[in-house]
Amino acid sequence: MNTVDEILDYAIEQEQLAADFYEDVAQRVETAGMKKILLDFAEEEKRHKKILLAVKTGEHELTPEQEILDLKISDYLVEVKTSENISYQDALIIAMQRERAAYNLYNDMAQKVPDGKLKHILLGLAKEEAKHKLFFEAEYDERVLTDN
Amino acid sequence: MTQLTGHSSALDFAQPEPVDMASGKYVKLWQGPQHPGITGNMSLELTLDGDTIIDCKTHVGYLHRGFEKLMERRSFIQNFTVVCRIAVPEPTFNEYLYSHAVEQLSGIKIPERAIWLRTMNLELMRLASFLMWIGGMSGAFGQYTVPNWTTAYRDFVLDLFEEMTGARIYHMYIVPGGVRAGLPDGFEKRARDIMDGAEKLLDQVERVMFNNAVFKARSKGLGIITPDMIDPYGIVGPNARACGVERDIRKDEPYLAYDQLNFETITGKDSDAYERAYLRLQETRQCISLIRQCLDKAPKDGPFQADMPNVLHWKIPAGETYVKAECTRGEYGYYMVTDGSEFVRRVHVRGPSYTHAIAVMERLAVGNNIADIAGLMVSLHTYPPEIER
Amino acid sequence: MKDMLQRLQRDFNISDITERQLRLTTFHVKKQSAETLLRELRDREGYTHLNFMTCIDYIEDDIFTLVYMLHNYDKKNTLGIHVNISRDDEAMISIHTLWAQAWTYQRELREMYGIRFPGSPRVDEDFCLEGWDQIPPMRREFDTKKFSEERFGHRAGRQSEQPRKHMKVELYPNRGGDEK
Amino acid sequence: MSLKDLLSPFFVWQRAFEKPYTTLRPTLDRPGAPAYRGFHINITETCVGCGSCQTICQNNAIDMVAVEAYAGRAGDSGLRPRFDYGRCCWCGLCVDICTAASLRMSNEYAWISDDPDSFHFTAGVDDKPWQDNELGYRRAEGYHLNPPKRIEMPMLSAQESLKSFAEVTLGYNEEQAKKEADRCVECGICVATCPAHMDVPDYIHSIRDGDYEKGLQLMYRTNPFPATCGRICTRRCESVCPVGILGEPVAIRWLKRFIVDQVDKKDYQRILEKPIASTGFKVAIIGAGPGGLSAAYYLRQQGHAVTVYEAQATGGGMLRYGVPSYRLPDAELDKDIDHITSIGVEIKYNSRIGKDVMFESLLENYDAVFMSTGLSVPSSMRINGENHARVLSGLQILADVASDRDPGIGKKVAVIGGGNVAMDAARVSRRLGAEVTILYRRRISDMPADEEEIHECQQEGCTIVPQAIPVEIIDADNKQKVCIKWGEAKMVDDPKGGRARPVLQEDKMHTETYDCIISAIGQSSNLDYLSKELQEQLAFEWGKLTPAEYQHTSMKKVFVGGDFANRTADAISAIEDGHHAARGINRFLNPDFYTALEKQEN
Repeated sequence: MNTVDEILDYAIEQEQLAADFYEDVAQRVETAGMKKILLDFAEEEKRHKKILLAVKTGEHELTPEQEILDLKISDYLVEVKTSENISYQDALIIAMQRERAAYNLYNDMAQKVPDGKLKHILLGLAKEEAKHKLFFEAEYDERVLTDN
Repeated sequence: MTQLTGHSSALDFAQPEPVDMASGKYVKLWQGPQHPGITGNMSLELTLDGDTIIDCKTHVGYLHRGFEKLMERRSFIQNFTVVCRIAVPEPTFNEYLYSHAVEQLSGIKIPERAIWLRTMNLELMRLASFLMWIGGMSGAFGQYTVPNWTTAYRDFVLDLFEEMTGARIYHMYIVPGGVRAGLPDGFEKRARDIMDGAEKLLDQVERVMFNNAVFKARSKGLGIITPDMIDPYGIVGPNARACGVERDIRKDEPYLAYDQLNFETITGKDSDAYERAYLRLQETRQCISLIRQCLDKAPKDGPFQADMPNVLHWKIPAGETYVKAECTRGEYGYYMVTDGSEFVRRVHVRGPSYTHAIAVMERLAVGNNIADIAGLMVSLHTYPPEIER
Repeated sequence: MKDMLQRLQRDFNISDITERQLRLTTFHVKKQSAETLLRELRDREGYTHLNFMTCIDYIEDDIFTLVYMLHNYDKKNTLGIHVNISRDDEAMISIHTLWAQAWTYQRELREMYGIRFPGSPRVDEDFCLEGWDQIPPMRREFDTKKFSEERFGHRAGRQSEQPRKHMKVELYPNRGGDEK
Repeated sequence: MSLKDLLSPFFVWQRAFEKPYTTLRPTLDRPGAPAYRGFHINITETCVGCGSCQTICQNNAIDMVAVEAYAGRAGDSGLRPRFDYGRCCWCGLCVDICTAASLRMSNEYAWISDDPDSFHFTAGVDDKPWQDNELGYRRAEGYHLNPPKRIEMPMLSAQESLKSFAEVTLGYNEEQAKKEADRCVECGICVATCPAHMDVPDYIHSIRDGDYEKGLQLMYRTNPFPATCGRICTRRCESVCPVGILGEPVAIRWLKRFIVDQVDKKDYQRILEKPIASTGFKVAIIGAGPGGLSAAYYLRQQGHAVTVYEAQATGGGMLRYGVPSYRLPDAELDKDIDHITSIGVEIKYNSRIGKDVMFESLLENYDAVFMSTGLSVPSSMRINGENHARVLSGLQILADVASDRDPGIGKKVAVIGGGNVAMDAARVSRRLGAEVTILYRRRISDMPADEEEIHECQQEGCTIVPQAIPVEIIDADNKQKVCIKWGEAKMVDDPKGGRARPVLQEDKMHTETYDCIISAIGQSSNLDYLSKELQEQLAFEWGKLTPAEYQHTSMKKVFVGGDFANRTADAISAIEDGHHAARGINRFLNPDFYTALEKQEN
């Protein structure tokens, strides 16, 4: 993965894989409510994918300079395994941790490449993932950590 | 006071014999009910022999609004907006007495600042009322310059009321529990300026009205009230003081801050129309002094209202009281009976004109010239609305 | 003061002596003794000033309470003399011979409460209410609201909602306390 | 007659050339005084439509009329005053009594129109030129026609209250209650906000009248737990009380309690309404908490046979096991429950559905089923080491204490959470002699717990450490102890306008050792008694469900309510759910009524 396009293609594929993952889990969960939530998550990933496609065609700019708030909620939570009877809290933890992993990946990669267009894109992607993580963490903060 | 044993005879105040109208010797003339002078709507049924009055009957009822009845079905707070209408030129006395009666029966003690603001309000009212009365008295004797001066100057006092209370006539400032607000900024300066002007005006009035040969000639000896009439007729205020009876509730049974004010009861010698008028002129001057003292002594800050219950369902324990104050015309009183409910059981408003305008007027009118009847009536300072309520 | 009241109690059988306020005492006296008592107070005790005379309608007890307020200028003391008269036999002895203004009060009470004062001058003449054809209006049973509703119309276009009822209709029509 | 007297009148000419007093209108304008009582202004955004202006108006010049822009809000009736200037006397009492200080008067006093109807207007809604006047009559500072301060509730001192589990609040005496009841303006805005729509102004009125039996009857119209709610209700009514806009709201909860305190339990039967004749229908209720028992009470009143299944040994649910007795003594809860059973509600204790009795059999044997099993499973923090033996749940500690078991907390504890359960766990721990630290991830002002509880908690010596985020539980040297690692948080505003979010500062970490850590960060439902299929069929979503009107579910016979079926998760909402379900079940069981209604609707 050395070119900008390669990186973007990889990222787009990752978003698609994430969407596939949620749809797959959604097929297996037992309650209709949970299924709907997971499908919503899948939709969210497809939206991410669309943004990246737009970046590739030049219709959208990545913004690596943008400051994204890190609530650091997922950093300290116990990892959750996917199963048929996961709760909403579980689903959110999975989502947060996936976004966090993606963020870390792009960030690490960016550290290893020299300054330039490629680094710019990688950092931009990392910020994009940070935004996604914030989305889920904010949801977690709002819905799960009610008494806390 | 000496005992008035000489007047326990019924004959002295027996009704006159009916006049033989059929004889054709006499004429009936109605004065009023348009304002005869500036005394409010009231009419005098006069029987004349030539131009001499041989019989006078007072008719009232043109201003009856049934306030006492209205109060029986309004809450204690609502009534305070009603009572001021009982006496148009002097609404404040009604506000004060109503509030005072309610406070007595409900055991509310008003704060010091409210006491002073009330006192000042009442004295301003007295000043405004006297200014208007002077105009009326002068006008009743055919002099139309002084009324222009005094009634116009009264408007400057009403300006003060407007600033202090938010309204010119029906101030609704004295409310059960205290007053509705403190003094606005700069009020004291403006009030003092207006007092200075009023003092000057009264000197001018004295010069052109009281040192006036015509006024003197017509008012001296008109409608003399003798000391022995005072108690049987229940004559109060300047009408009584003008014949030397030293009675002033402000001094005798001081209320509000009157015990902390420096003033003397003013008395006259023979209570004729001139003497009564002159006494009122002096009392107007006294008023200015009292207002100045209030401005000096009234606390500038602190609460102006006592702790109140929720007035929307204010119940007052059963009780009975009679409160009175010295208004321009003498003893003004509120008799109030409560029965523990949200409504007052009975209010009786005692206005000095009740006797001045009926029993006294009917007696004094007899023997006078028709031309002097308006002057006589104004000299008794009557307000029909306080008769009828 | 105390002596006087004791004496009055003995001579006139006055009752319900109550010190209402500072300088205001009230008591009840029987209808028959009232006139003599008032004369006594005026001539012997210095209560020379009749502040006013009025009436309270205790319709629930079927009585009118007449109130004579007398003042003693020397002692600066006021007495409220209450006289109960039956609403069925609403007549009272006139005191027009005691005070020159008394007949005016009696004329007013005749008109406003329908109380008779035999012998009082001009007592049946209209006072305030020329042409009045209803019951005496100060009686408790006279309903001013009803009277005005019958006599006068309401302004068109006036209607009002109660906050509580309005909110129930708007926000929770099926809930809350069931209407019975 | 002296010469002087003849000459002095001519002095009048001296004034002939003086400036006249009069003002030339309309050339010169003469504004009213700054505090003049002129035409009315209403700041309609702050007005809550309580109607006090209408009540106080002695001229009947004010009507309350619906204004569309303000329709249907909590704490706002949607009505606004409309003035009839044919009647107004400009006394300004409406301004004086206005609970929101929204009503004022301008200093404008001239208004000329040839249309008499234009003098009938809604201030602030109908456009008038004086609406924005800065000057005019306002209620003066320090002038009140209704006491702004409430009567303080007598309470045990903090030292005294720590000594036992005795009730902390002592209750109003008659004089205090009457004084407090006097402050109510009887607008009834609270009735809309109360989840159970209790007749608040009416029962407060009964206190003023001294008729407590009537007060009790009024309360039972909408709430069979008055003794309980009079102590621990979340009292949303008070948050919308208009008296609270400028002063303190009427102490509705304490007044409710006062009424119950005045009536002896043995008189309940005589005072309160009895059930109507039996209908022959049978209803099963799962859970004897406030939701279940409320449904049971109102169903029984309608003549149905009611059986309540309860897993625990006593009734009350969270009221008994989640609310400590210093806030709600058992005897008071029993006063409520005993009346419910006294009218013929049968409660089967120690009967767990799914174990002792099957849900399916209820469906078969009863005409309708009401489920209200609440939120009984403590939420977990999901941080490392959470399963440590010395990490206890707040709910468990409260339940232990309620059942006279020693929860074994030790001498130094940390409580995690900011809700009422956290506060109660902390206060119970204090009473058990422990030193208590509360760790909460946000600010104290963000705590979902009742403000009073937070205050009392602090009074009783609990230390609240706000903005503290637990990140890990670590073993201590001693098995009887446990360590917690937590980090300080800084609060970051939500750009979208939501509540501020705590952000962990990883450079500010702390580790502290405690005898135990009490986790109280929320609860979720336990639906083990329902098969997955039934859960699916009832449309549960992560342990909660949103019922249709009348608390009906997608299953014909099944109605639900209580914490797992509403958002607010408090006792009063559960009580209303039960009452509303009872209405629904009653309709459902009376098909005639049902079809008649449907016909009407179609």
